[in-house]
Amino acid sequence: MKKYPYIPHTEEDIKEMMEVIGIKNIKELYSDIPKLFEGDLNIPESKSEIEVRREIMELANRTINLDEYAMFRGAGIYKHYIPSAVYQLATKRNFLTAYTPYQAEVSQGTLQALYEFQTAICELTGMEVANSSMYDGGSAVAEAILMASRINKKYKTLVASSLHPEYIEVSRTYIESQNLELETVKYDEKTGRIDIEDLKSKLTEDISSVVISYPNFFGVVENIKAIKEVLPEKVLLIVNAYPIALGLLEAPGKLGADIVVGEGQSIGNYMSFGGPTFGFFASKKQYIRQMPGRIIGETVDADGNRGFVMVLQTREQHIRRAKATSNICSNHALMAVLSSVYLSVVGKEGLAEIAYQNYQKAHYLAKKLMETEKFEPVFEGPFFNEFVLKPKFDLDEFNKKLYEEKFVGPLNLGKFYNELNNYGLFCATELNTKEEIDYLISKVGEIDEINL
Amino acid sequence: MKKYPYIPHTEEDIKEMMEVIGIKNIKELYSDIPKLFEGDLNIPESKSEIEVRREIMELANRTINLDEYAMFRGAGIYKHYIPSAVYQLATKRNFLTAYTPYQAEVSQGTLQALYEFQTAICELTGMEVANSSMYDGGSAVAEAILMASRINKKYKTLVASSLHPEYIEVSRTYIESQNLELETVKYDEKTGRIDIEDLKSKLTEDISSVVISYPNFFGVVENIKAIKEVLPEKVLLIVNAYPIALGLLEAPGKLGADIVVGEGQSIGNYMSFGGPTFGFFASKKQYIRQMPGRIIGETVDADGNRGFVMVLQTREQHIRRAKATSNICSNHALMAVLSSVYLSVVGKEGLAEIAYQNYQKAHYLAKKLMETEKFEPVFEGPFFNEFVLKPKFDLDEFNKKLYEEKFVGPLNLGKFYNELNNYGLFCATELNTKEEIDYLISKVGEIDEINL
Amino acid sequence: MKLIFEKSKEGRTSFSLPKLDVPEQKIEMEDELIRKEKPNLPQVFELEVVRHYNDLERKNHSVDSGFYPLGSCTMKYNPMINEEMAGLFNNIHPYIDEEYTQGALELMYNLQNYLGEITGMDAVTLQPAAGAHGELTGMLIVRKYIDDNGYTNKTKVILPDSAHGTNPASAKMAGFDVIEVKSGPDGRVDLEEFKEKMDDTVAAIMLTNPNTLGLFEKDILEIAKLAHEHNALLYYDGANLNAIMGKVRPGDMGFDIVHVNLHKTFSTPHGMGGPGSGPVGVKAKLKDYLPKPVVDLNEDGKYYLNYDIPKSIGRLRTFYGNFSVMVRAYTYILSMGHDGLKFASEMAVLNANYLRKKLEKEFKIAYDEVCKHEFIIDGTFLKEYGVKTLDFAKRLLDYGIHPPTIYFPLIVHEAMMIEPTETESKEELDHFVDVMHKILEEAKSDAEILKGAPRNTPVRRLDEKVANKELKVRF
Amino acid sequence: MKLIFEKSKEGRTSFSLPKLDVPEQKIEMEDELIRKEKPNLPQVFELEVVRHYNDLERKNHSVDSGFYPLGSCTMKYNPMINEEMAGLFNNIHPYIDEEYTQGALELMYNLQNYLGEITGMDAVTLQPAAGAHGELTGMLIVRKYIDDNGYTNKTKVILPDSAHGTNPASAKMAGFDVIEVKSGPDGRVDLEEFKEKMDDTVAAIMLTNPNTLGLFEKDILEIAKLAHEHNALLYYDGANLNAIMGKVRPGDMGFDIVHVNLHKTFSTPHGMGGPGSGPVGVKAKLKDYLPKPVVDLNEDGKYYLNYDIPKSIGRLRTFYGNFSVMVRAYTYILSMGHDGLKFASEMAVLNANYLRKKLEKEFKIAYDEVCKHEFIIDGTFLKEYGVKTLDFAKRLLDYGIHPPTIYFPLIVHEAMMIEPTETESKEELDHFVDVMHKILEEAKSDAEILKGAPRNTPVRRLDEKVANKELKVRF
Repeated sequence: MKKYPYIPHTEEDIKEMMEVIGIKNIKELYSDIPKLFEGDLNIPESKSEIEVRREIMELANRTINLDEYAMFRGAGIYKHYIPSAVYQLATKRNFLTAYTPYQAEVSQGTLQALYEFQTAICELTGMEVANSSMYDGGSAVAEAILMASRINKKYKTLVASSLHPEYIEVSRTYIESQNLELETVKYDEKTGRIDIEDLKSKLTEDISSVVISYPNFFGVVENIKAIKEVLPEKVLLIVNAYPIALGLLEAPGKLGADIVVGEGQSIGNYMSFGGPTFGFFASKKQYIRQMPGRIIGETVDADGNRGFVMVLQTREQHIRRAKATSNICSNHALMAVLSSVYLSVVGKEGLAEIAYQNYQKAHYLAKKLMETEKFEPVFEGPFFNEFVLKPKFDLDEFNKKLYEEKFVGPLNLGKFYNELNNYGLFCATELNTKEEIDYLISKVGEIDEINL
Repeated sequence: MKKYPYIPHTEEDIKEMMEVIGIKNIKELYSDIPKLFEGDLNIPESKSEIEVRREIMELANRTINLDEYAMFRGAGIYKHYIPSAVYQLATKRNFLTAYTPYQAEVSQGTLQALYEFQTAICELTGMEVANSSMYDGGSAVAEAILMASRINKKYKTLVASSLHPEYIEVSRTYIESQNLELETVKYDEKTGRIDIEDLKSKLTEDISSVVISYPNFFGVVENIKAIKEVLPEKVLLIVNAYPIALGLLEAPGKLGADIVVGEGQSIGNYMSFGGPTFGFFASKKQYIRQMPGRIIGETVDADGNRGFVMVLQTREQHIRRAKATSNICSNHALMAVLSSVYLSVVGKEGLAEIAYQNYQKAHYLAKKLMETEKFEPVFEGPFFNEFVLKPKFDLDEFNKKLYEEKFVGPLNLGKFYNELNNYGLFCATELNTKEEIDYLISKVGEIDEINL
Repeated sequence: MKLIFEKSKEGRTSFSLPKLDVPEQKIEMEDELIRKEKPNLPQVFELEVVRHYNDLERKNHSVDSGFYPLGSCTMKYNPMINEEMAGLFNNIHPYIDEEYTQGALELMYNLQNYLGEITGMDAVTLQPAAGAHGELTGMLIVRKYIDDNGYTNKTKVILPDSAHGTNPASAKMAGFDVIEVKSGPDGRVDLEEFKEKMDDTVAAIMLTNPNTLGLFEKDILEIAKLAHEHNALLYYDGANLNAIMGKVRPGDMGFDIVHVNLHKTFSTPHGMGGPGSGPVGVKAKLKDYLPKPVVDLNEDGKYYLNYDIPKSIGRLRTFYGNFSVMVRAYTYILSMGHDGLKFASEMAVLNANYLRKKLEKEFKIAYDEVCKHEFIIDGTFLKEYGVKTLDFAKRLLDYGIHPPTIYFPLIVHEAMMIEPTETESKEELDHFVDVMHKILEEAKSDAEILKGAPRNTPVRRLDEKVANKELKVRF
Repeated sequence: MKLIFEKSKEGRTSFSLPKLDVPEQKIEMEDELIRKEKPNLPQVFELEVVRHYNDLERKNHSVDSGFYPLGSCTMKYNPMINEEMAGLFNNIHPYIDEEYTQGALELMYNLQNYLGEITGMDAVTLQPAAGAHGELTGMLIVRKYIDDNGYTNKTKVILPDSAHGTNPASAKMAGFDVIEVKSGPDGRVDLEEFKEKMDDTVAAIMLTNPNTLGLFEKDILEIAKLAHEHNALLYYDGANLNAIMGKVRPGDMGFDIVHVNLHKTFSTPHGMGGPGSGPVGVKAKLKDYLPKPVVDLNEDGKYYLNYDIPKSIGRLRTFYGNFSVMVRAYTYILSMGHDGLKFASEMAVLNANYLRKKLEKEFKIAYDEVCKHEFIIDGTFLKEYGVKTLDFAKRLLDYGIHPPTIYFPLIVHEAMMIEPTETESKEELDHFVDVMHKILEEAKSDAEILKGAPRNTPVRRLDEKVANKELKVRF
């Protein structure tokens, strides 16, 4: 009998177990199944760990490892530093191989870690309550829009067109089948911020929520307060925030946001080709019963000692079924705990310093790029660590050359905006050294005039 | 005040603590120390983790990573496969950051793991008792020689010159200052085994022990039984064994060995530039009180439950001081546990299969190399996974070219034996694929006749 | 145990950055947008963080720490090599030119194909982040399909009363009305009632097969036939796929859409609740509705992200799904091979039936017949000893065993849903049986032992009422 | 808990190999050399191994799990980054051409220099595998030095009665007679007795400074002078180096040879007892006696292993020492810098003195004066309550605290040797003080609480007599 490292059954075991069951062979366990499939699945035979490793190493060798690259591209996923302790602690096996804390008494590790995560998210966003994670930033925005509609029973959302284009796509997918509507609001071509006039003109009676990004996809910092001021009282303001930026930018909660969501990758998750990361989700306490996802709360045990459990489970699908606030079941708890460890390691001062350095590096980069006179400025609005410039040369060609130097250049915004084709969305983080930036500038300097 | 991630003291803490102590500044704690050193150590200032990582990654990038190389070199350190579970389990932080199990009640993890290690070593070697590790194979051999002298009160040891030359050096260093003597015994130029006639001729009254290697440095399997037969009763036979080979070769204990030691790297330790690895040390039970190093034994707790403690501590330096069996204090427990996990993962059948494949791969390699007609055979004795051939070309030149192909060729024995300069010590393990071997053969085939 | 926030002390840190190496500029933006008070994150030194999570980890039950027979969750062993392989792909940005991500894309492409093969489906998307997300994807495909075909009257989704809660929730999220069909006395969909409810207004039927009782829906071919006669689509909830790999394929049974839980069947760790990954496979006719992008292979042998899916439902999440979960699942599939996957299913079913037989004398098994990968104990009989299933479950904790899923499926009162998976040994199962019997004896002799349980856990029984009343959800 | 051998079952495995891809040959050797019975290693499946070590790990106290004030062992925090950096260098064979190991060699070269700078020594070998191994190295250097200089009558090594047990054992192993000097009433070497014993037959004096009582040997310059007048060498046991980095250097005090414990002062993890690493530094006059090889830099800027050390004592171990331990220590030194190392020593000493002051009212401190990194409680006063230091120590276990080193140094009866290290916070120290006082109260009110301790540990007090009598050292 062939042996498998992950399956303990010996021939003897199988024999004894079949005897107990009263069968003569394993096929009898499947006698009620129609004979629809015969033979073997068209998948290679089992392999030893040595072979599997070789095969996957070969794939890894044909895949970029950005650890070794100077990275000037963000656009929703960022190369930030992850302290060594973060992964080593959060991926301890008794976190990794535990499931949803259905049995709270033997899941206090998970529950306390997530409770701490919720607390950190509240601190970052300036909100009163947070859940214990969503899949990603995009689905968090979509669920926020649905939540807003549940709260004010209105069916239309206005989304800034400077929200990450993939988030808009996801939101559209989520809400359209529920007969809700989504309309985009223009960006101001001068500032790169939301076009307030366009927003005002679209603020009809049926508007449930307005979604903006902070900073927005162009890196420009929206003025949440100014936006909030033009909204009718019942319209909920949903802010999609970049958590690293919240080390420098005022908490959205202090500026009038009703729901704050965002992509959590930047705080302690690897880029991982875009997943898994996690979405965070925070709101005012009054809306907690309309929140999607798992929420952890404090309680006491039979001896009066503090402990943690899942709360408001009656919102969730396993109790409420079709009437649940969301269908979400598995969330991204591990990623949330990674970020909770990250936020504990970098701490209060560290996050502020990281944000400050991001700001400074990006602004140095922008200044130096403009000095080359090979770019035109695009937006005037203040930016955090990303910004858009219009090169006087072919951006894709330039980026191609950069790869060879182990540099990743800016994203060509033509990927998402027709009118911004050959515009570059640059990013710098605390990991970009002055040396790297200056080298990039020198490469720009080398661009042949003919290319212009 | 500058902050350090590894030091918790805040300014406030320091102030409060100084008050309790009754001092005004930290210097007072050093007032009894002569002013011999002023200023700063000539070491760079503290660095952030980001900078440290960059600096060390740069060093790593200038260092070979043999994971990506086809390896045909062994000579004491071997590239064997280490299953993924081994490192992940043995380096769990509560193993890694624990110390010597002085307080047995909170060290049962360590103690049971090492007890299991001792058991596995006894199984491998066919001996009755084993300690919980030495530094490496070389020092284990040296300590075995000292132990033999303690047992039979004789002062001279005969060491096969086919023992790893560095082990001979280490042994010489250890024993000479104790006024013990070491003499080498020739190898038989025909078989590569120990020269039995030379051995016999040197077996004078004052001989305490004879040390052989199994297989020996040339890869040749010594006939322990035949050697034992020529030894006078009181002379102890010390066998240095290659543990992977013990999956195929008869246990030295069954063939007459009195003490069996060896280098443990091959069973679950990385090569790590040669260290840390560990030495294993096993003997007949009657000699246990003369053993060096820590030994773990079974006992019961106050409730009668099984537990483990260190035993025979009266042999050790912290009790016996100058009269201890050895000065060893820190050993290589972590490496021993790594190997214990390894031996549990590969298991009874796995180790036998690994040994069998090592044998087969090496014999295929040898056969193919000889077929190229660019080598002369050297030794006739049976070999396990290493063997010596005499190339008809410049070995060092050839090896240089192999590096460029991500191949590591055989060791030039001239490094250790003048008479064997330009002789190649080849090795193959379960990790060498037929494809790699055939490619190596093709490279041999390409060697220019001019080189011959 | 203190919260990390309670351990915080002004002036401590676990972190430092390189000194800023560029000239500083003044922060230029409206003053109101500049943060006045730093987020009050913990200020702790590194060893404190390390000890904090060391302590927390020790308070968790996990697959690594012991038996975890959580029905419907397939808590199987998560191989070590999977983690190591996933670690090779940490540093890839999603917007990198495809030339530099060929290995990653090939992995996804192969995984799409393997999952298609296992489920008998023609096309697969790896985008959904979890099982429920896959269900939503599937339901949106249903919606798009009926819209495209002008089936304007199709507003309903039928599902059995034994279905997972995510099924109705997902159908509802996609805008459908949910119609429940009762289970018959044999625990399967009541075919007569199904026929009554099946009409042209039905857009889809969601089933899991084997169902949540661990029983194979023997009328599946009939159900499929009826569905297709009414132009309804048949949706397969892959939660229970672990029972049937290489034995029978949803596609062959007539299912049109299927989601797979990589974190169940394909051994990726559950991570305290996630990340999962819920790839969705469809029959050829639905291929054009898949979310964008999917991974394709062009004529030059290059893998690429194909966004050219004109009828696509759009996007369910950003980027391409939970890639590093895919790496783990792919590693597992390579390790097991077609033979190992099949053997895994067989042994999962063997384990479940062995447990069922060993327990059936003393416990009431709901629908006691040959089951697949799981079965249900009907705990109502415990009432006579004055205890509930909850008490019984809590007592299991004292023996170091994670209880089965309790109070689900809803159609069995006081249910305990037991799924041992194939990675547990006979010895472990025997131990579980012993403990179950021991607790039953305790219930009979002194119910307080159960009602006061657990006692040997990091905390004792927790008060959910207090938690829900006070709603203290942050420090 | 069962042994892994007791969990073994014929037919199980956690491992498989690729199929043999070369033609098989018959095993050709004498039949008696071919194994007849396979070594009886465990036959277990992977999850069983995983759970086994998960369970074992939870039974260990460690730096990560709590306070570990083991005097003389410097159980400081082992930073996470150190492990990650060490992992970059796993796959290097020692016999690789130096061209391919320049990074590794440069690291060693730099580490040699940094350790030389910290200790005030001119040349350093990284070869010794542990502190005791370093001592042996040092003693062999002494031997070689006296032989070389024709000091044939030098047969003795002097050391204080407070010395670590390794000191006399190492001196003995190098063939010297060990002469103990009593400590004076102030806990330091009794200078008068030292003078009496110091003569031309003395080869070396071994000291640790601060000494094992945590006290600085104030007569060190005088001792050095006397030693050198008699052509004896002064050896520094680096166990207590953590007290004085950047404050004073052994080399400046007159020491000729010093060993350093990378696993103590330089934060590399203790690994349940090892690996350590015990580099040895020497003054210029002894450079030529270092073991072979050392790492050197040639004129072309290439690093190389220098075997050309004509007077070398030879080799103490194979290859080049515990390289991956060196990587960790090097990472630590870079992280801390000269400023951080100095601050670490200061805070280590501050912590020790703070604890001493907080405990001195209720406990008897041996030699109660400003100490360095550690201090000793004299536990004889516990006798009046009918308990011993051992009982006290075992009771600490119940509070989750690892006891100090007990019954060492030998010159203090019933000693408890407390070394908090700099990586513990004031809160942790305060907690320790509270627990110490609480246990003292327990001792006074009910000695049985201590004598019956520990109760909250994975096993209760273990019987060493039974263990030593039965000598069951394998399954």
